[in-house]
Amino acid sequence: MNGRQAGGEPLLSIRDLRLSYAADRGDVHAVDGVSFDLEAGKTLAIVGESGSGKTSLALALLRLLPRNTSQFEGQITLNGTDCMALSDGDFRSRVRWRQISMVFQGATESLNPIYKVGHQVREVLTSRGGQSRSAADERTRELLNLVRLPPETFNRYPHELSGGMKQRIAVASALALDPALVLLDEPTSALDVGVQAQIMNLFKRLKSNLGIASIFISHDIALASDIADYIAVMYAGRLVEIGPSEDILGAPSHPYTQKLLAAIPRLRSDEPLEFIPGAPPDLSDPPTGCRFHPRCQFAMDRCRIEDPHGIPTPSGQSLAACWLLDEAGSS
Amino acid sequence: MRPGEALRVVLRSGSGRMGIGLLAVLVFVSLLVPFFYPLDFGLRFWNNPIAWADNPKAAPPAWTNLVGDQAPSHRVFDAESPSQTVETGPATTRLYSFTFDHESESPPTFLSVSVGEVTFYDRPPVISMTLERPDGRAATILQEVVRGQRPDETPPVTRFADEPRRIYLTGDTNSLTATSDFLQREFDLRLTEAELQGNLETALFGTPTGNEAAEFTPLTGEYTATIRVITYDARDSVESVRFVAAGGVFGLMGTDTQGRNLATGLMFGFPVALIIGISTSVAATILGTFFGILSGFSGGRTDTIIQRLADVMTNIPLLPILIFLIFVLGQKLWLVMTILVIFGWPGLTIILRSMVLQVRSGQLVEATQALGASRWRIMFRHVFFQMAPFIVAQMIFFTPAAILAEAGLSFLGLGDPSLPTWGQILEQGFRTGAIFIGYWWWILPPGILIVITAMTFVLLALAMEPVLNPRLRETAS
Amino acid sequence: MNMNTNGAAPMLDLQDVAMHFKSRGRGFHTTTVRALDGVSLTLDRGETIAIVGESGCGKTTLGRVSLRLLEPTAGRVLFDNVDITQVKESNLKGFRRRAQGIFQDPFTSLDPYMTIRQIVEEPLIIHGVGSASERLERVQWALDEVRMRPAADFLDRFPHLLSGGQRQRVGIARALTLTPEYILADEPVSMIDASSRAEILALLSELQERYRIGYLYITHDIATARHFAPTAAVMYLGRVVEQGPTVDLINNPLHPYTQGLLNAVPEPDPANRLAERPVLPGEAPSPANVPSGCRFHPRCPVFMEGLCDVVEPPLVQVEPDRTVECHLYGAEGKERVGRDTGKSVSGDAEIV
Amino acid sequence: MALAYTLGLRALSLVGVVLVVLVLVVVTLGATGFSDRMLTAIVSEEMRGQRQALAETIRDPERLEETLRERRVDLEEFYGLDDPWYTRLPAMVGRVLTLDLGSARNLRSFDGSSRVTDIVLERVPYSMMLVTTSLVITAIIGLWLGAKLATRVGTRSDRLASYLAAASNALPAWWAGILLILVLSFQLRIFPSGGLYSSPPPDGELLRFMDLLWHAALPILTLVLVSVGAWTYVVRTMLLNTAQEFHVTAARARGLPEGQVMRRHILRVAAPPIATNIILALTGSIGGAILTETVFNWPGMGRLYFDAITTADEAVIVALTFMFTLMYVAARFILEVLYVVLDPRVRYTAQ
Repeated sequence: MNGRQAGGEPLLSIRDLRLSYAADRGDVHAVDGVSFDLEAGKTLAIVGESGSGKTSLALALLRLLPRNTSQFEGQITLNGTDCMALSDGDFRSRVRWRQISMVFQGATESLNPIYKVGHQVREVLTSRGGQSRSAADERTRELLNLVRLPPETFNRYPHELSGGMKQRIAVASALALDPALVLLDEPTSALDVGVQAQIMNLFKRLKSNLGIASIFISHDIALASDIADYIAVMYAGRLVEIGPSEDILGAPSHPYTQKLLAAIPRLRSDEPLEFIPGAPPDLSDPPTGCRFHPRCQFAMDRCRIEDPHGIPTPSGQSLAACWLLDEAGSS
Repeated sequence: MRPGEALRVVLRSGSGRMGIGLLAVLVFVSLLVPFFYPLDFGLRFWNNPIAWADNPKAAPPAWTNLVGDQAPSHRVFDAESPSQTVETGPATTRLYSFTFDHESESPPTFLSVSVGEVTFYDRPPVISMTLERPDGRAATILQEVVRGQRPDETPPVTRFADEPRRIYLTGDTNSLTATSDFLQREFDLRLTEAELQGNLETALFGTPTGNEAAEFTPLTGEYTATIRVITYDARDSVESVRFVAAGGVFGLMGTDTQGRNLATGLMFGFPVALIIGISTSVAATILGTFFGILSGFSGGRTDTIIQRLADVMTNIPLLPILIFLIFVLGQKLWLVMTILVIFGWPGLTIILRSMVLQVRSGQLVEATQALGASRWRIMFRHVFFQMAPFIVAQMIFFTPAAILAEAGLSFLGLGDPSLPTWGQILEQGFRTGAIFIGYWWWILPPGILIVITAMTFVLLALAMEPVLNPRLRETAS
Repeated sequence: MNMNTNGAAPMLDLQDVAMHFKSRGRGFHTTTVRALDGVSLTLDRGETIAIVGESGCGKTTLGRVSLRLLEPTAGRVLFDNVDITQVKESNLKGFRRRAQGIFQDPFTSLDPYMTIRQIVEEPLIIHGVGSASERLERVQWALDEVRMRPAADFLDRFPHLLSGGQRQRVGIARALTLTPEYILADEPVSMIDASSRAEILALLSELQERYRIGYLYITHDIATARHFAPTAAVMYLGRVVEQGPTVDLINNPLHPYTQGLLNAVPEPDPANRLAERPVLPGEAPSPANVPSGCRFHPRCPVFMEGLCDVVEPPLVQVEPDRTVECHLYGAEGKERVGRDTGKSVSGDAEIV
Repeated sequence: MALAYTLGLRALSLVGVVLVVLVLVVVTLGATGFSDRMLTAIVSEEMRGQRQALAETIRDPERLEETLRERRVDLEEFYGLDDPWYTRLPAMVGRVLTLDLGSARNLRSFDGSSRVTDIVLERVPYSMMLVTTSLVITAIIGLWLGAKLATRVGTRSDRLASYLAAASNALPAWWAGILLILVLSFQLRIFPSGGLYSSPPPDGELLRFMDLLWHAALPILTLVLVSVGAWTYVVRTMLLNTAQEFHVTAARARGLPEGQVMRRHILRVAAPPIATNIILALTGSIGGAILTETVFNWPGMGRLYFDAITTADEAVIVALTFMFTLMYVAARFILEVLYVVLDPRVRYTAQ
């Protein structure tokens, strides 16, 4: 493992990250002023509904920006390196996959259909790791073993593997260069619940054995609880609440988080399900003030005008962007 | 995407605007043609040499006079009634005078006189022609008696009723003799008919440089050609008279070696090309769409049969088969179009089938089926509309292919003689060796028109691309 | 024939339905995909049964068969005592009016070239119901029922302008226009954001109460089944392996597969991250390659050699409203378990 | 196994194509009475030979005529001329297959033979030379240019190239050839306007070869001009589609150098669909070759077609139609093999 910090300075620090895309209707602000820190070896889950900007955030961390990106600014510090100061070439050779790697949502789509999967993992090692082909072969087999795939998988084509196996290959590839941080973008959403549990177990094992930090992106807060030390809830391009899992799941402060949790059908509880009326806002023309206010049952006048930012929650462990906390704190 | 939206996307691109502009021009010209052309234009005019006899042969367009040497303009004089009538005893002389300025250094390329239907009772009329030159000299180069009454005929006798009597002075021996006499009388220049042969106009429209050789200085100025018809009965009649001093240039687009006005032929080519292209592609697209949707939707044996058939059809090289079939079955445009349709549908069918399979596995079909909709309704109300933009694009894309195929076939000499096309005009030029002689006006315009027409549709197809692939639209913006 | 509590025949009665697809494989081999392999099920008016299973278990095929979008290779599908598998499509109009479907993908199940009005009106047109103005009224009524209010605002819009939840409600309105008695709800909320799922399910329940609609609710998510369907059937590789009241099924799963499935479902609990989940090994084989005996035996943690891989498990009626298809509860299996462990296995034994 | 099966299926389908074309040709010939004419021509020709041979042995003119008449009836029976055309179908298919179509009416081979087989077969290499050379050149330019453009979608050069592609697509080969002759041959006098060699041809192997290349330059340039636009466009579009696939983003995410992403993850993946499109474009290039040879008086099969049409030589036309189909089907099969080799998904799973 490279770059493990003995505490104090976080592995990853993001400040006021902004990412917009140009579209016909005007700029879409997919990520709008996101800030957080992540310690080494820990997992942060970013939870949000579709279109909340969570995948954009992950792609921004790898600097995989679409062609129509119109704004990309803020601070990203990884292991003390100011990533935003790096040129594209430097970022590619020094940070991408070497320090931050990623497992994508669709395992099928993320593999090249015409090469054997072993060769695709090996390619990373030879091309990026500078290893000889035989050393890379050896290492690839180790990686396959690590993700619990039989050695003969090396010579299989993607279309010959099941979804779960392909996702394991994607994990092997992500681990190839010993990164400090792995981004897991909905890595199980295309899989059945049984296989999903297997892959989640694999992540847990890798996390405890290798001590890799990860950012787990999901629309499913229950699934996120399977691995997350910290949870960040994202809504309309912003983080509305971030804190330790215990806090977020046990004592959510933001009305959106509360509603989201109440909307999850529980397996062992008959609590009636709640829902949030209305739909998320259009990110090219978001509402003023708090972005959640049009759907919030507690919305006050202030929410429509002023933009809330990380306000400590009662536990003191979390931050939530909600004026209710401010009222409670000041009163 | 709905049609209006699609049109906006097409119009947003330069190629789309250009394509639609060109298409508008093509359609406009094509719509004009039926007003000016008879339906049997091909057989009655275009491929009938008589219709073009009085045009200069292989003459470049008139506008070439704007640059380079001045070639004489083409002059045609028609008269139905004489400009003057002189009575001398029982005889009546009808004078038809045509005056024109000849400013060119070159003489007219040929001279001809035509006389329309002549009716006489007593003696046959006499036709003569005199050319009065700017220097005051006059040459009578034609003197001819209309053939007289045969024993089996009773007056009134009619001559030249079917077609006018045309005297091609340039190649007429009597005219050569008359000109030879004229030169001897006026300039004391002795030239035999053989020496004059091919120089008739040079002599008539020039002044000899000496009195030995057939060399002449051009004589510019006002010429008058007077045609006299002498009749001997008051009831005799002459329908019309024509005099032609053929030019060295002709019309907007020049002429070919048969004297055909290329502008006329090219103009006629517009609707023909559009009809070939559009009707072929529409028919092939309808067939292809029908079979494609049917095949993809039905599955089973229907699908297998259609796919095998389509597979074999697409594997047959089109042009050789087209050549063979047209050669054997006859040079008919409808046949060419039919064959193009027969070989044109399978490509679309194969692509559509795979698209239908995709749509069929989607939930729209399932949902509609559950509503109780019939197979036909699902296929042609839902599935078809999903693919409509693609089908339209394919139709546009197929249009130039049909036009080019017909042109290629015509170029090989298998065009339909009853309908002149651009390809045929080009082929005749090529066969005559126009490229080697330098008759560029015969070769270039039909080719340019074919390319522009084909290009119009290719541009439109190109502009359709963002409609079909929305991802391209995003990156382009 | 199954009888329900009133003694009358159930509305929908699937009897030993099988669906085998022949597919041309490599060369001259043909393979048989056994998507459904003998499934029986009944559903009454006003009742909801959830079919729970992973992809490839045959639940979607079952749904299609129940709407006769597929003709089963064997078995009978009785709708009000009429075997709809024996009726020609052209004579099916009556059934098609009374049975409707709501589908998973609200993005592809609506025709993008039609307005909301045209979409919701289509079933009326197909079945020749009412005049144009009556149909419009009906469309407005249906949109109002699914809480797309005011309906006039939506009539002339195209589906791509709506959110996922709204589109699904259009789908429900389309199914509702003919006031059907039976609706197949095939994963109606799986592609909808978590915050709106409950809304759609609540809407469906409300409509059920009002119009006594019977739902066959097909889902991979057993947790939503608990909140929407009182009864559930768990499917594995083309068979129903366990059936019963959903809450009982969850609290006391009998079949090893049901247990494995439930173990895999995460609940939002920060303690989850501290331990690995007990999971079933491997993945379900393809229905083209169904294992012998009990089809679950290669993955089963309590696999009994010589029995499970040889003999098809019996259908055991554990409780009046619970059935399970597993050797553990059959006479032979019980005897064997008893022999091996010296204990007898009761119906609600905990199996690890 | 699956590979052999897939290819076997394709081969079978292509054999089917040849058969369908053969039957189509023969039925058309029979139904329109062309085959009668052709066979009668063959009979008459044999009779001429026999008359000369018999005239030496049989002196009596009447007996000679009598014998000849008998022979003629025998021959007509042999060729099936006394039966309706459809009974001769199989025999006729066989004749076309073996190019045993008798003699050409006016056309002759280079060394004077009038046998259709001789005339047609000696032209094959010249046609092949044009088609293959231009195909290779077009492929190289198309791939290079298409790849270049795919990386700069929406730029001015991309748009310009799109227009050029459109122009090239709308350009008939023969007219392009005519333009080239007008400009490069007649105006600038850089290249000859047609033919195979200068007359007289230069001495020496090398010089002769150079002379051939010099003559081939314009026809090849024509064929390249008319197809390179479509190629470039297809390559560009296919690459673009592939570049939008997610695994390419995934490859970039792994930090692979851009060149490697282009080569291994875009070009290589797009190769099968590009091959498919090229297969579809083949029929066009055959047509183009026929017309180009005609324009440049290049003594290949295409020019022969033109001459055969001009002299209404049906036997030669039938032979050529068959030969072109055969050539096309063979080329197509080669590409199918290439496709299967390029795409492991086809290689290892049955369709």
